[in-house]
Order: sequence, then C-alpha cells, then structure tokens
Amino acid sequence: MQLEYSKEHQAFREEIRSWLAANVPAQPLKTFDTEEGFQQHREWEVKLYEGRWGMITWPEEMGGRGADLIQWLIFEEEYYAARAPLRVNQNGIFLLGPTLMEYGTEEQKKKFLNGMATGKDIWCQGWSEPNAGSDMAAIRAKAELSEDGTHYIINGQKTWSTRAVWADWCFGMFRTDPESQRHHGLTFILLPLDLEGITVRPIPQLDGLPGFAEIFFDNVKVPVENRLGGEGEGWGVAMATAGFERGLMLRSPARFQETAKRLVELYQENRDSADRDPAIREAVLRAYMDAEAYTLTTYQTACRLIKGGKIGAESSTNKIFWSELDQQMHATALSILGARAELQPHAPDAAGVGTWLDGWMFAQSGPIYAGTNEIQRNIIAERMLGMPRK
Amino acid sequence: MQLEYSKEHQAFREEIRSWLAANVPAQPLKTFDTEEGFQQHREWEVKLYEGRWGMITWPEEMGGRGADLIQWLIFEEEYYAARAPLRVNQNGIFLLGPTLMEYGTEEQKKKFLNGMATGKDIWCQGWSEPNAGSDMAAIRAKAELSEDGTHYIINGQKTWSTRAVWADWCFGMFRTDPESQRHHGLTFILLPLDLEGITVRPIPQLDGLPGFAEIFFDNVKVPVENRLGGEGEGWGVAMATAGFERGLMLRSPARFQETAKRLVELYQENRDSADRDPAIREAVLRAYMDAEAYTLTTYQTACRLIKGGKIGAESSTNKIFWSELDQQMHATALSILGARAELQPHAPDAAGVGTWLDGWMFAQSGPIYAGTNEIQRNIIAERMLGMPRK
Amino acid sequence: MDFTFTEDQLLFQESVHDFLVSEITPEKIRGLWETESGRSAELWSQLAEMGLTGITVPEAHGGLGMSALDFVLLAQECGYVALPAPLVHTAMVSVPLLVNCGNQKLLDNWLPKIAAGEAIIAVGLEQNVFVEDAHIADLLILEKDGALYAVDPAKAQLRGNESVDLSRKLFAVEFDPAQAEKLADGEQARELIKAALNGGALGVAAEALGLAQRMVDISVQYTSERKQFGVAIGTFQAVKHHMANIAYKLEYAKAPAARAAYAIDHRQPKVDMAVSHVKLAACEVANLAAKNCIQVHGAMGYTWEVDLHIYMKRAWAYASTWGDAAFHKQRVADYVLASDAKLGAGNTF
Amino acid sequence: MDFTFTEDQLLFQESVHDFLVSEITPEKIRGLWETESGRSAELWSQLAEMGLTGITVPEAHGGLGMSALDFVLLAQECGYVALPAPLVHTAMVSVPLLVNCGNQKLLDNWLPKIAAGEAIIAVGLEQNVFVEDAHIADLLILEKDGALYAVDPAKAQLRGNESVDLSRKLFAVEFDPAQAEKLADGEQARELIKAALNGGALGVAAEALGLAQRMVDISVQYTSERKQFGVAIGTFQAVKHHMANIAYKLEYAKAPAARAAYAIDHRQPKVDMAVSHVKLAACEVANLAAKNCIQVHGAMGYTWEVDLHIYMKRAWAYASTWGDAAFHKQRVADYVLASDAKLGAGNTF
Repeated sequence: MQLEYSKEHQAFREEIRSWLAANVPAQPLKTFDTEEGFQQHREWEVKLYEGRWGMITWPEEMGGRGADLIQWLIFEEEYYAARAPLRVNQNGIFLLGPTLMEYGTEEQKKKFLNGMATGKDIWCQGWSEPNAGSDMAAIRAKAELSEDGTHYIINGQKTWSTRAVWADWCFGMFRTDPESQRHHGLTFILLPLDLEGITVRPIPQLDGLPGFAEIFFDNVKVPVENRLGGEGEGWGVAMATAGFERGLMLRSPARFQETAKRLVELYQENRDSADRDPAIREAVLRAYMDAEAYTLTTYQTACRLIKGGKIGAESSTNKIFWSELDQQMHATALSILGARAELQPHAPDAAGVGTWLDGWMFAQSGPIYAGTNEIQRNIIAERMLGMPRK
Repeated sequence: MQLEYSKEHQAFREEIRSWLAANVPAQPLKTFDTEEGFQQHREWEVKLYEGRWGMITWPEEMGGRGADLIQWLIFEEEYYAARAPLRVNQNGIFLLGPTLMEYGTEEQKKKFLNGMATGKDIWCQGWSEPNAGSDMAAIRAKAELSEDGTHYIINGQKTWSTRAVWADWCFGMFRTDPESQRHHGLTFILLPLDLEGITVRPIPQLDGLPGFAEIFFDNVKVPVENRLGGEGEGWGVAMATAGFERGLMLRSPARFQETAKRLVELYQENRDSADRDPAIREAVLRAYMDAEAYTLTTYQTACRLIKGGKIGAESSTNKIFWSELDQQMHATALSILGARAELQPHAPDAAGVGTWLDGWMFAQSGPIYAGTNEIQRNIIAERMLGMPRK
Repeated sequence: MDFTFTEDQLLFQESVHDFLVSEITPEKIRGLWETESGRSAELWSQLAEMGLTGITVPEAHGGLGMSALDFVLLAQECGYVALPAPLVHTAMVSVPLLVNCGNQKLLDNWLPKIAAGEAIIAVGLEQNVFVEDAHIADLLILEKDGALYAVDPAKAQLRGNESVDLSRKLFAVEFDPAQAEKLADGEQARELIKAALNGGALGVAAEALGLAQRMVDISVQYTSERKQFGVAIGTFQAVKHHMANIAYKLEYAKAPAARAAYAIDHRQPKVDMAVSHVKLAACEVANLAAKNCIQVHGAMGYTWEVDLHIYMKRAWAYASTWGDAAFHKQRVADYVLASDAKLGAGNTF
Repeated sequence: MDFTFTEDQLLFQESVHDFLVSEITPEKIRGLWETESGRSAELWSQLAEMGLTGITVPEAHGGLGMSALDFVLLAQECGYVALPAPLVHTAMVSVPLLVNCGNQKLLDNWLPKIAAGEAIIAVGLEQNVFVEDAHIADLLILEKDGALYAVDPAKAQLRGNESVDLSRKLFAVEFDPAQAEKLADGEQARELIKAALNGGALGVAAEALGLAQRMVDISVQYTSERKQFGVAIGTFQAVKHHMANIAYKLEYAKAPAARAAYAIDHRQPKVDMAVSHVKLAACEVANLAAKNCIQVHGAMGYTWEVDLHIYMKRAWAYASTWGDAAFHKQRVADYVLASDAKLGAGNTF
C-alpha cells in the first residue's frame, strides 16, 4: 500500500489545475435545464475537447488521454474544486462512449465517437418506460425489422430521459422480438432525435425546469447500421452501460467532498446561530467523515480495478452511500440557514443561502434514479450476502 | 376536552401513593428471574392483594376496585414513581384474568381468578412454538380428546414462555383438530405445570438468567373442564388476550416516563462529560418528548375507550413507539456512562452506573416479542393505511 | 380528565375537510401560482361565510368566539390541502394578538372586519425574518426592538421573497416606527410576542400534521396502483415500512398538538414546552413523510406534474418558520433541564 | 498511489482467519468464561508459534517486524472470532509503546519474551479508566499525572471489574509511582500516550469491523434457514434491508481503517483524525449490526444459547473504550474546524 501520488500524477494534477484556472468561466453558466444554459454547456464541451480534457479516459487515438482511474479521480477533484460546469454530454462520453468502444463496429466508432467527443452531438438515454422503471426488463417499446432488412420501425414510448429536451441523439433499448420475455429479445439502438415520427415531451422537475422528457416513437425508421451489438443482445450491452452509470465514472468523490467543504464553510460562517442546535455540528462532522470514507473507498476500488480486479457489489453500496450522504449534507445546510432556507436563490434577501435549496431538490433524485436504493439494498442482500431471493 | 384530574382521581392518587410509601420494600427485590427473587415477588403480590391493589381494574366482587383506565394510568404512575417491584403475575392478572372473565364458565372463574388474585397461582403463557413465533397460527402442539371425552391428551412443545421456570400454571393454545390449518381447530387450555409428562427447560437470556423456558408435553392428561371457550375456538380467545398484551394494560406510559426522568438525572449528574458529545443532549431531550408523547397519546386513547371507542391500530403503533423509545433511552444512558457503561452492576467500580446495562439488555427484547416490530409495521401499512397485502 | 374532542368539534372538522378538499384542489393551487398576488379574494369570502376567518374572534365582535383547541383540528385540514390563504395566521396569530393586546379601538375597528372577511392583519415577528401575506394585509402588526407596532401597509416598504413553496408569500418589511402606532413594549410586548409566536408555531405544526397525512394518502393510493415486477409496489415490504414509519410517528404528534392548544387556551405554565414539542415532532414527521413519499413515488415524485411536491415543499418550508429547530429545542431544554423541573410519571397534566 | 494490500498480506490474513475460526470456537469462548483467569496459556503459545505475539516486534528482537498496516487485517480477524486474548493490545499498543519509548533496557528485556509468547505487557491509559488483562500481565505500563511508569504487577493493586462481555478482563489498578520506573513525562509522555491511544483505538476499531462481519454472517445463515409463514425469513425485504444496511456501511469503514493504519506507520499529521474517524465509523456499524442482527434472530437472539451475543456484547463494550464517541468526535472536529483545515477534493492523501 502506498498512499501518495506519484510525480506523474502530481504533474498531471498541476496541468489540469492550471488549464481549469485559465478556462473555467468566471460567471457560472446557466443550468443546462434551460435552452440558453444547454447551449452554454455545449460550448464548454467544445472547449474541453479542444484542450483534450473532454474525455481523458478515452484512448489517445480517439481524442482522449488514455487516463487511468487515478488520473480520472484527480481530474474530477480539480474539476469540482474549480467549480467547473457540469457535463451536459456525460451520457455520451461516460455511458455510451465506453460501450461503443466495446461493442461498436469500426464504422459506428468512426461515425459517433467524434461527434460525441467534440460536443457536436449531445446524447440522451432511452431506457425507462412508463411501466419499466426499476423493472427495466419490462421494456415494451418495439423495433420491427423492415422486410428488406435495411431498417427498424420503432413504436412506443420512453420516459425519464435526462437532458433529452435539447439533446441531438438518443441511445436506447427496444424489443425486436415481440414474443420475447423480460431481458430477452431486446436490442440496443442509436437514433437522432430529429427523425420523423419522434415527439419529445419535456417533463418539468421539482424546480419547474424540464430536466428530463418523454420520447414518443410513431413508426420511426432507423437504419440497421444504428444497432449496437447484435439483435436481441441489447440487455448485455445495456448492462455494461449501467455498470458504468452506477460505477466510478459518474460519481467520483470530488463532488461530495466539495459539498462537504462548502457545508463546513457554511457552518463556520453561521457558527453562532448553528451551534444553538447541537445536532448541526454533529451532522457537519459526519458529512466530512462520510465524504472522506467515500473517497478512500473509491480510491481503494480504483486501485483494485487497475490491478485487474472486477467491480462487484460496489455499484450498489456506493449508490446508497453517496445518495444518502448528498441528501444528508443538503438537509444539514438547510437547517443551518434556518428561516431563510426556503428562499429561492433569486429572492432579494437570499444573500448567503447559495444554491443549497436547488442542491437539496436535486439530491431528492439520488436515491431514486439508476435503480432505487430499495433495489440496491435487495441486490446487496441477495448478491453480496447471498440471502435467499424467494 | 378537559386535561385536569377530577377530585376523585386526585384522591385516588393520594391513596395509592401513601399505601405504596408505606409498603414498597426499602430494598429492591431480587430479579424474579431467580428462584429467590421469584418468591419475593410472589409475596409482594400477596401484599398487593391484601391492600386490594393487586388488580384494581377487576370488578370489586372479584377483589378488584373496578378502576377505570384513567385510574389504572394513575395507579401505574404512582407505582413506577415509587419504584415498586415488577409484577411477577402480570400474565395472570392482566392477560388471562380479563380473558377468563369474558370467556370463562362460572366454575372456571371461581376456580382460577381467586388463586390468581391472591398470588397463590403464578401463570405463564404457552403460545409460541419453535416454528410458531411471529407466525402464531403455525401452532402444532396437539390436544386429543380422550375417548370418554373427560380430558385432553397433550403432546408437543411450547417455547419463549416468560417466567415459566417457577410458575404454577400455564395457559396456552393447542391444536385439537389435527386436520385443521392455521388458526382453525385451535383450543385454549389451562393447565398446572406439575402434571405428569410436563418438562420445563429453562432458557437463559442475554444476562444469563432463565427469564423464560421451553415446555415439553408428553401425553399430559388435562380435564376438559380446563378448556377456556369452545373447542376449536382458541384463536378468538387468544386474540382477546393478545389485544390486551399489546394494549394499554402492560405498557402504560409511567415506566417510560420514569426512565426518561432517570435519564435526565443521569445527564445532569454527568453534564460536563456528557456535553462533550452534542448528540447526547439531543437524545436526552428527545427521550423526554417521546415519553411525553407516549403518555399524552395513551391518555387520549384511554379516554376514547372510556367513551365506548374501540382500540384499533394503536396496539401496533404503540408497540413500535415504546420499544424503540426504550432502546433509544438506554443507548443514550450508556453513551453518557462512557467507558464504564460496559460494567456489570456488581462490579466494584460500578458506582453510579445503576441498572442501565440490564435495562439496555432487556430493551433488546422490546422490538421482538409480542409480534416483532416488522410485523407491526406490516399491520399498520395493511390495516391502518389499507395498503395491498399481495 | 377528558382527552377527547366533542362531537361538534369533530363534525366541524369534517365539514371543513369536505369543503377544503373539494374547493382547494391541486389545480386551483397551481392556478393561483400563476396569479400576481397568489391569493383569491373569492376563496377568502367563502372562508368568511363559513365563519372561519372569525373563528377565534369573540362573539361580541361578530366571530364564533372559539379557542385554539377548536381550531387546531381545522388547522390540520388547512395543511391537508396546503391552503393558499392566511387562515391559520389569522385565527392563531392576528386575532389572538389583537385580543391579548386589549386595545379597544383596534378591537372594535378590526375584529368585525376580520370576521366578515373584509380585512386581513399580518403579524411580523423578528423570529420569523419575513412577514407572511403582507401584500394583502390591511394592517401590519410588527415587532421592532422589543416593541409592537400597528403599521399602515401603505407606509411600509415590502420586498417580496419567493419561497420554494410558491403558495407562501413572504415579505421583508421595513417601516418607520415614528409613523406607526406603538401597541406595546417592555414586558407586555414580550408576553404578546411570545403568545403570538406560540400561536403561529402551533398553527404550522398542526398544518404539518395535515401535510403529512396528505402525502401518506397520495402515496398509499399511488403505490396501490403503480405496478413494477408485475405487482403493485405497495405490496413490497420496504414500501409498506416507509409508509408505516410515517403513520406511527404521526399518531404520536396528534395528542401533543391538542395538549399544546389546550395549554394556550388555559395559559398553562408549560405552554412554551408544549408548543415547541409539537412543532418539533410535527415538522419532523412532515419532513419524514416528504422524504419517504417521494421515494416510493420514484421518478414520478421528482416531477412538477405529480401533486406531491405541493405538500412536500410546504413541509420543507415549515421546518424552520415560526422558530427553527434550534429555537424550539432550546425551549424544551429550558423546561426539562430546569433545576425545579417536574419530570417523570404523574407530571404530564 | 496503491490502495491495495499485497498478496502476502491477504494470504497471511486468510491463514490467520482459518486458524482462529477453527480454534476459537464459541464453545471454547464459553469454556474460558468458566475459568478463573478467562485466558488460555495454550492459546497464547499457539499465537506465538504463528509469530502473532511478536508481529510488530522488530526482527532484531525476534519478531516479524511488521507494521500497523500489516496487522490491521489480522485485527479484523481477531474481532471476527471475539478473540479472548490480548493480541491486539500487544501488537497495537504494548509493543509499539515500548519501541517508541526507546528504552534499550526494556526493549532488550521484554521484546524477545513477547515475541516468544513468554511475556505479556498491559498498558493502562487514563482515557480508558480500566486496564485490560492486567491480571495476566508480566509488566504494566501505566499513565499517571501525565507521566508513564513501568510497574511490576506484584507491586500494584488490581481490582477486577466484570464487563458485560465476559471475555473482557478489566482492572482498576492502583500503584505507587515511587515504587515504579518512570519511562517518560512531559511532551515525550504526551506523544507516547497519544500514539498508544491511537494504536488501541485503531485496534478495537478493526476488531469491531470483524465483529460486524461475524454477526452478519451468523444472521444471514440463520435467516436463510429459519422459516416463518412457510418461507425462510431471509426472503422478507425488511430482513434483507436490515442486513444490507450493515453491509454497505461496513464497506465504507474498511478503507478508513487501512488509511488510519497507514497514517500511524507513516506518522502522518492527520493520524488523530484518521484514527478517530474509523473508531467512530467501525463502532457505529458494529453496534448497528448488533441491533439489526438480534432483531432478525427474534427471540432466539435474546438467548444466552445462541452465539450471537458473544459478538454483540463485545461490540457494545467497544463503543466507549479507547476513547468514547465524544472524545473521537472532538478530535475530528479539531481537524475539520481548524482555521487552516485542508478540506475538499484533492486533500485526502
């Protein structure tokens, strides 16, 4: 065991730190749940790409830096510490990208990876359906192969598609075998959202902004070349993506460490009033310790993976841990803010309340999406502890 | 609404208070989980009977005072405030007694109630079986009617029978119809524990003392006169008893209010060291509020019942509330005691640690017995909220 | 000893429940969010017609002359529908404050109008930072430097502050004491302010109980219908226990609410502790309800379209209004940790 | 950056695990409860033969010369079997204290004996109130008034204090400094005491992780076999979630344990915070395990006959030993709330 960074890693940290210092917009961008903010974030993706910081874990020949997981964690630490913009293209770069590299044909890689990397194409997911949420295998939206076998005809509905309102492309799972049950007979398909027959209906979230959308498919024609992996093999392809989603890439610890730091600062700024309630100091210290525990554990997992280990139930344990930590930290911040905690950020007397309320609302989604925490607990009990399913 | 005690109630409180002041043993009795302590508690029951304080809710003609529920709550308040001994005969007086009055024949009432009241007969329950715990309807111990119809032949096993080691009588449920399923074909039978064929095996609990026992029945002959209610009607009779068990009689708030009071005192005595951990003050205040909430809610229920209301899901909500409160209060006390919390009461340096450790161990049984808190939560969800069973 | 509500009290609650549930639909609330004031004069007159605006106004002044205990059940119903009108504020804070302060001119001048639904008085205490519904108030009663002033809204500067709950209308208010009528100062003001705070805190606590009940009802219905893995998700034990955990805590906050109302009506010495106890317990269960109910709704609960957030956001807002948790914990501590505290069995009533 | 244990470390852990699980059965533990000393000389020699008593003794003195990091995995295994012997105390406290204090005579005199399993040194810090295993110690090292003394057990008065965990042997010890050898005082003593406390705290924290794992393993097996309502109770979601809640918290206490050991070995400035963090996290998860595991056992878990209580009671005892929660929370606060605290992303290592 060796818990110091190598010279190379330190140099890497310096490099990204100075690049971010020079390039992170002075003014925070508008949220990408607005059209203007979406455009601003798209431009930021271009800037990242030009600096070759867009997808550092990708191979060099694909515009990445072939970064290892430790470099990835360092990158994220600097990225969050610099308060750099959220990644509007995370579905593409972190979820679909790696899957494409694993399952895609040469043509598909050529066709899609570059547009993804350059920020030209923003991707959204088409997985959940009204009756296939936690139970993804219940997917019904169907794709029929045309008689001449040149394309699929897609009909049905997807929902909870994050950032779909202004996205360009969608990757999703569709049932190609109408006779099939559960996770059989599903196929992974990539399609542009401007195809004829596609209707995108924005869904406003808790803050009123259209953070996700429903997507309706009415006899949408998609060329077979847009199929990722074999027909009926979609589940396996999707699981790889899901592994990433719940895994390291999207929930690196930096985000929660920075929230914990801001919470400590908020506590210090409001010490006199906060210490009237002993529970607050308790919660602030716990937030720090839990963020630290999440970081240490993530580094340990990353090192294990680098040495060829496989990811196991970590995907479930960390989903629960970070999502509950995130809720807990924001709840604590709101109690520190007291009577002004309910103010919206733009309220005239909201000085000092920061973005904690928005963060609190967003934190509500953590225990829900990508498999509810109840599902994760089932997985831990059954797969990690070996408890009986039925 | 009128939240003051009537003159009569105040006078009643004065009466029991002065009787207790004159009669409660100066030295606490040994625990009734020891033979000597059991005998001491039996004598205390006699003393209570002689003062007509043994079962005040019983009708006068049966040696009680026909006390209403408010008087009962007042009695308990004074009883616990006086640190009077625990009731070794609670199974008889509070569980079986009322059931006998409701379902018993005149002969049975004559035969059993007096011995119960005078402390001559201490009763234990014979309900749970190795494979019928939370699932009481899974009872297998069987009672066969003899050919001449004069008695039952009992075979099988009961377990978790509290205070059975030195008890005189047992009331329990047995399957009289071998063909029957679940809660059908069960019969409620009363039997002395010195009958031939009965073996009582003590079960040591967390503190090492035999607080409960297994009872084995090997061709035990019991006269039919000992059947309470009709043959095959045992479930209905038992449910009445269970209603009492989870109901008001055994978990009147006084016990928890006194624990909360002792906790506040412990906190005050150890204020300097306790305030090093802000979580402790928080927990002490919560203990007081929860004990208060339990008291207020119990009084409200009692008044509703007096006015002819029926007891509903209260039996489940209060089971969860008091058992978690009890655990929480004792856990808080142990953290106040710090490094000395683990000491057994008789340890030479245990001065000041009191009985918190014993109380903590006993508190572990609260969420388990008389229907685990998981079962209670199911009941609340299904019967109180009307959520779907399957 | 009688801890039950009267038939009349329960029947009144039922009729108010029926009226509010049919009138104050989620659609109506969403509609009011789109309006400038966020308030409906028509709704206010309806409430007046039922006698609710004057429920605590003495009969001599045209009200129903009812007490906090009479109103506490109704306040729960106001919470159940997330009522977008200052009824609880009026019945629990404004009117009692006027009555307690005993200024005959004010009483004769305002109470009849309040009972008739023709006037609204908004009370602003420093503990609250903001004044609720100041924009529709005909009179403001404001705390400043330990004194209470009657302020003409026209002579005050209102600065609107938007809450996460779009139905809550909050205002930072500035005024010049020289241009206002001082109602009380010193000890008298302290007592009036404390009583007003207790009334407001109990009011939102009771509303919070209604909010929790509403969120549970919505969620029980949703989870009984919503299917995953081929069965209603309400059959999953984890979902059942999420709901049960709200339900049993809710049961144990109701009696303390009644006791606190009783303590206010009878000016009991333990009133501060009683009010703070229920404020803490009710806001805790309401926020637990918010947390568990959005969870069992899944992504649906995270949307603006499902009605849950109407009640959830108010539960969030109430956690720290009319005294935050720290304030109320301290008041409980003042009672419990006092050297002469009467604790233990037999000391509850 | 390499946060993994070496193959050797993992293999050593595995062999120690196999040895302890086969040797330290619940039956053996119950047997020792019946003995006067509660300790087994035979067991101690077995541990010595495996090199465990001298695992942190420098090779020059006949030990394995291993570090806290090497031992932290083994300490978890000691907890897994609730080892009734002062191995963790020896490896994490006694030996490091001797080595740190650098008294050549003591080193030469005692370290070889410890490695050979022929001597036991018990360390008593005021933070602990009691001294573990003083009754079988050949030498006591005791804190008094800020100084450290080497005390001949024959010249000390031992007063046995029975713990809820019958395997824990606690003693109040009195001695006369005049009759003892002063090892250190002032700043040197402060440093030694702090280091000893960190070693002991990390030791019990690591043991607590093993205890939690053991209670989970016992409970998973029990709930997989035990049937109610016709099915294994382990199929009930509430039971699964009781277990899952332990398991995921346990996962997040392991890396902090390794980091704390590393911080001790490398004398990192953040060592106090690192040790206190894992002490709090490990004892919290062990006590959660106790609570949830007895619950899923039902009445069975409340008995003396089921083995669960062997591990449960030790988890209870460890919560407040080698520094109670207040002590460790304060040390974390000292680090986090310091004006020059380095918090946030990138400051963990």
